[in-house]
Amino acid sequence: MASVSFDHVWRRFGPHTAVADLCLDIADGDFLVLLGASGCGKTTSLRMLAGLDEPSEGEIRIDGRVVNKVPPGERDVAMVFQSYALFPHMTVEGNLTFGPRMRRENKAATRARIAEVAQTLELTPLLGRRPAELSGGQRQRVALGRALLREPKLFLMDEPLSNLDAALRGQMRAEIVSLHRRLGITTAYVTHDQVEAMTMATRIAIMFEGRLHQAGKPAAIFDDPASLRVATFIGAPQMNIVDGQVLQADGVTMLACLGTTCRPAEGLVLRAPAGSPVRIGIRPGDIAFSPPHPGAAGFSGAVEFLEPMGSETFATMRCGRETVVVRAPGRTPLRLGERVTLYLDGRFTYAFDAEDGRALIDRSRFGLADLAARRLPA
Amino acid sequence: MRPHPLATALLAVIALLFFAPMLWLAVASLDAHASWALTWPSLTLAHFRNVTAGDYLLSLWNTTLLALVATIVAVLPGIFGAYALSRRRIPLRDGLMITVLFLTGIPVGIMIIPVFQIFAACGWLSLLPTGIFLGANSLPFALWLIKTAMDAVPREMEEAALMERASLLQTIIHVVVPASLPGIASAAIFSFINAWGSFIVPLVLVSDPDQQTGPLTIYGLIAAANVRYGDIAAFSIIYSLPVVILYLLLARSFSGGFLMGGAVKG
Amino acid sequence: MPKTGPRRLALALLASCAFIATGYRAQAQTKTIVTLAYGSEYVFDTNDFAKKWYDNVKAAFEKKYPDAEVKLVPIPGGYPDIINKLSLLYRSRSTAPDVAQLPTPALGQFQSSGWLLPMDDQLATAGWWKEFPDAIKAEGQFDGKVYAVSTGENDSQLYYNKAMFKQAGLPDDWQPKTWDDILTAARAIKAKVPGVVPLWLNVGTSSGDNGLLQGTGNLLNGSSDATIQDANGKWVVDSKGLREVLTFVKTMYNEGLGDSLSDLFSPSAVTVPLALFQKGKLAIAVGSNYYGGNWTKTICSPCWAEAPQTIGVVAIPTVQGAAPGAATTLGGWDLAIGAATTHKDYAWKLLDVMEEQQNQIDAANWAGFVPAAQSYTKAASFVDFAPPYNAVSAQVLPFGKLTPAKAEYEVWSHALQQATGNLAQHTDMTVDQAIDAMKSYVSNQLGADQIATR
Amino acid sequence: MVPRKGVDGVGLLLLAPAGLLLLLLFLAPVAFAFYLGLTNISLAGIHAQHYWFTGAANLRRLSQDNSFWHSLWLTAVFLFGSAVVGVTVVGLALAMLMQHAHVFWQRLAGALAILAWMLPPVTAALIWYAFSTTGGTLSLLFGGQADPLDDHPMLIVILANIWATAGFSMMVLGGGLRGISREVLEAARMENASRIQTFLFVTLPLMRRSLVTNLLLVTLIILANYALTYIMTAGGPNDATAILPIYAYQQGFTFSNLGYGALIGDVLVLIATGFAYLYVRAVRQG
Repeated sequence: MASVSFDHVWRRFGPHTAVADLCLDIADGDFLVLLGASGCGKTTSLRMLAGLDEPSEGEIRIDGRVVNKVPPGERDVAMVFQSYALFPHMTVEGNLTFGPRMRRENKAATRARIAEVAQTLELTPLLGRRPAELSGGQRQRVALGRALLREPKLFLMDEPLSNLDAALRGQMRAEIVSLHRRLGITTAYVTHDQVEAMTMATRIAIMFEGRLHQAGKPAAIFDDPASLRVATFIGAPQMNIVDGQVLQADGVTMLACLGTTCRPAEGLVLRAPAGSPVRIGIRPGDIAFSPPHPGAAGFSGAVEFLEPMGSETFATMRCGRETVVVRAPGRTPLRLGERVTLYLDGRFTYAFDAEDGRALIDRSRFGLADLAARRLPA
Repeated sequence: MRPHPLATALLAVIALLFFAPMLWLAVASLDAHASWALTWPSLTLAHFRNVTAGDYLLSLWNTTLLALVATIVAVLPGIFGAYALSRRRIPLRDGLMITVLFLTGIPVGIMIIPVFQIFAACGWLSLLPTGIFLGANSLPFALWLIKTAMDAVPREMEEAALMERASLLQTIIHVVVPASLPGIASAAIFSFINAWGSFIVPLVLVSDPDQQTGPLTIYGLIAAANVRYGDIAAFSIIYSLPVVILYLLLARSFSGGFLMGGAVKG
Repeated sequence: MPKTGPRRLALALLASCAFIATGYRAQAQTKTIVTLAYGSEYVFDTNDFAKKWYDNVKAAFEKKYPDAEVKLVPIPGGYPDIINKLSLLYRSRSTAPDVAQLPTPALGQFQSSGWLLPMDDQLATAGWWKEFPDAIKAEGQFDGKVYAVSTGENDSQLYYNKAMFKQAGLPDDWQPKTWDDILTAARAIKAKVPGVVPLWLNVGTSSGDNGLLQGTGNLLNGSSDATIQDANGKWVVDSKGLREVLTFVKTMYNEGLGDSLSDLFSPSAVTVPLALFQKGKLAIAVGSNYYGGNWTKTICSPCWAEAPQTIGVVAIPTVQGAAPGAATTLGGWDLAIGAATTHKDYAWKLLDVMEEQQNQIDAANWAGFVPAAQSYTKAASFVDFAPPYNAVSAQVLPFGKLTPAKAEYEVWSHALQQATGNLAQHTDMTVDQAIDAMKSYVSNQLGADQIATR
Repeated sequence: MVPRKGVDGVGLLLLAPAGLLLLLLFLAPVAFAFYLGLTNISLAGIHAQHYWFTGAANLRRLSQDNSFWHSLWLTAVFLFGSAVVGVTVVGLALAMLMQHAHVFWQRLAGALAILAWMLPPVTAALIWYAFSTTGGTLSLLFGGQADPLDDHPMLIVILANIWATAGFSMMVLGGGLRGISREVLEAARMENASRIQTFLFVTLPLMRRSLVTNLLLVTLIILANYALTYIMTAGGPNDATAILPIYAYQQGFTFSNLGYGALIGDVLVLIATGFAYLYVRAVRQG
């Protein structure tokens, strides 16, 4: 098991910068998910960690040792590739023994290990088959098995579930998580799927265009997005973003938008001067159909579009020049064109700088649960 | 799709047209009084007995040797060269690939005079160097075929091997070669058939009569003062047999049309 | 990879090159090896006889000179293939044969290449050489030195089917005096004997220069002007003689007196009349002296021991019957010693063995030659081998003319072959057109200043 | 790992054997051939061993050589007939019919066509000589006295080349046909297009690239495989089939003009290079 540290790592391909000034630590035993859209540099970062690519600048350390020049085979890491990279001309067993054969490991010991790993991953009946004769999930498990067989101190996974169908993906997610819990091997996992990130990670690192935007526990990323980019990337449906303003009245700082105002929860600091324009973010589930506290000011919206999902319905509402998505109950009484009054809850309203998108409210001291428990000011 | 009767009929006619010229070979090889004409044969196996002895067998053995040398010379450097061109940082790679492609288009007959001059000066007018020359002649096409096949092998597969601490040579031999085997096999078959059927090259480059190859034996018989039609036919059949067997062994892969598919995709 | 990698590889490549180069030469030899190259499929009537004759020569030589060994280098294929292969063999010192059998028309090329060794000194001591007629001595002579000696000559004569002649009302002891006599006889055959080819005359390019020797070349030698290369060394492309030959060919094929094109143009065209005569499908042929031998029981290619009862033979007349009243081409095979030989004494001794009487008569009988030494032609073992044919071919031999021994001759020859082939194929072509085509071809290939009209 | 900067020594080392072979046994002879084309070297005769550079003499001769220009014309006819018309049409017909015919005939026709392609050129030439000469199989169809090879030599030679190359074309074009998605064809059917319309307006345009590359490859193959023609006719009768490679061989080996023969060969190299260039362009544009 190992800890990893990226220290001001850059990777340039000609004029293009794939990874810019990456500083990231992965603690021993962590399940770190590198999350981001395709092309954000997450796979490049992983490949540099694997030794398949080399930083243009900066250092990568495993257990404190700089590994920039260490070839992949000598880093004691194992990798599961997106395409699994199984050798099509070998049986499952051949694929599993390939590494030990290359490293000239003891054959009897290898056989015992394979039996054990095959047992764990339920591959035993498949050992004689070739990859072409396996289902997607089975191939995935073989790739996982090949990595497991190494008993590495570091597991690397590059979108390992992206080629599976939805049901299988859910199942494999659970399997990988339980495997990680059991073995405790430090894991770096690349994905663009926020559900995978939220459900599997002990820590998430979000990257955009080669830059790390935020790293932290999944709940913290969701509750306290450091930027507009992170806020809109995490959470489905997306957080609503509308134009707003900071108001100062009677010594109270208020956020104004959608023709109404709200007050951030007590104890939260708004780092913006009064009168400055901001971007206001509200998650669809945080817009209410009834006042969150007596006397709360509402705003009016017309139902423009309904997306019934069964247990809930997402309603797109037109409010003046803005449009917001609101979560309603599954069997909603809402009708198209109907005009309703909606309410904002100041506790769950986010504000971002209109220029650079950085979060203007520091929530790091409070989890959402804390806020929810707190009584709202009138 | 349901077979269409008109298509079936047309294809049957074409099949017959392809078969018709072959008919003479079968008949004449068994006919005691064979001539160029197609006549009802008076059956005999004498021709086959005649041509499965002595110099005939020697010339077949020589052809085999020639074709094997050519295949090895085309395929082994072809594998490593194609790997370098597919994966390594080779300066002017695109230019090189286009040169290689141009070379595939140059008829071998053109090089025969200069190669003869070179071989004569080196004292190489014999079977082995001729095989090497024929191998070099097939090499551009082999390079192209194998490179195309290797380009299709996912890099991740090599990286997976690399992560398992396999050396470059191990990776090529255990991962890249098996994964691009169809391309390598078609390159090998191409080189083999090219050398096996080669006529003008050994005619000019092989001086020792004990190293004469099959096609020259046939040609020598055709132009002889006293043409032995039956023997020619019988020997041609025996000489063509390995190629037919090769076809039968590979019929399945051929029907996939893989042979050129890769090369055509460029 | 260590930096020395590429260098080591280069060294390995060099070493393997050297290995290949030496591996083929460095076989331990205790005996002197004399290499002997010859056409194995073409010169003798069948390849079995070629094998037999050369095996005999090899055995005789090795018995006489136990410290030497003959390595036979048989060359398959037809006439042009033999010339090509020999040219290639001579180009490299390592493959140049010590002794080779070469066709007469190619001697000039081989000699001027510097590949042959003069042997006047040795010939001065050879008894058989004194018996050679001067015309035949001359065929291997260049700049006053002899580079090659005959090992058998070919000439041509007229063959005719006596039974068909009877059927057509022609004499069975036919004595044609002019070319018209030949055409007249062919016309009578066409009229009276259906389903047979009246007259065979080799035309076209398929047999190369050899087709000319066994075909229209004979007519040219019997024409009013047989000059091929004039006194200034220019090539004759239009002459009375050429026009006589072309007119004969045109008349013959316009009137349907000749054979089918597929026979004429087949690679083995020169041997077609042998089979046609045997099958009773041919009345007259301008053919080479070897036919008679081929029909004998010994050669049997095709077997037809009764041929002399059916097939008569007579000398080819000159165009208008002018003296000497007979014409033929002359051409055969010669033996020469390679200039690159490292043991010319053994080469000469081998050549000498091949020129011994029994070997020469065997060669003549098995390959269909007329021996060059005059006493051999009178030996019973030759004359009685294929009567009456061998006697007639020996008689006409002195009337033979040699073709110019120059590389350019092949171009001229190809042009005449084309002209005759075209006349046979295209009946609407005129003699003038054929002459024009020949003229333009030769001037194209050799240069306009190298042609002459007479 | 491939080094990112500097010389990739390992890569060059891997390429070295192939590179050296090509350099020594391919490029060098081709360069040498261009040099010999401008010399007076002969197979036999006074210039056999002692030859020298004669500048533009051979070129001048080439420009005035009627036989050469005729041979060039014959080559054009030959290539047009065998590669453009023959192999493309027959290959495409085979590939198309293979998709629609009964499976037995599919297998049989495919096997025969590929067999004809794989047969050694000498065997193919022998077969076709016997097939088309008087008394041969083809001749029997016209009564036994017909002489197709000598009456229509170019046609027969073209047919023989088609016969020997169509199997290759069938495989290339078959691959192209299989590359067309079934859904596209079904979409055409849904629009009421007839089979012929589908072929003309959907299949053919989609096959354009396969057809072009196939055509160019086949041209190069046929040009290189002149042994088939040489053995059948040696350029005859009366030079009716003396295409450029055969004329080059004739000049070099029959007339002994190795230098001039090499020059004609060089012309052939230029023609082949032209086709190869077109091929590269077609592949690139894809």
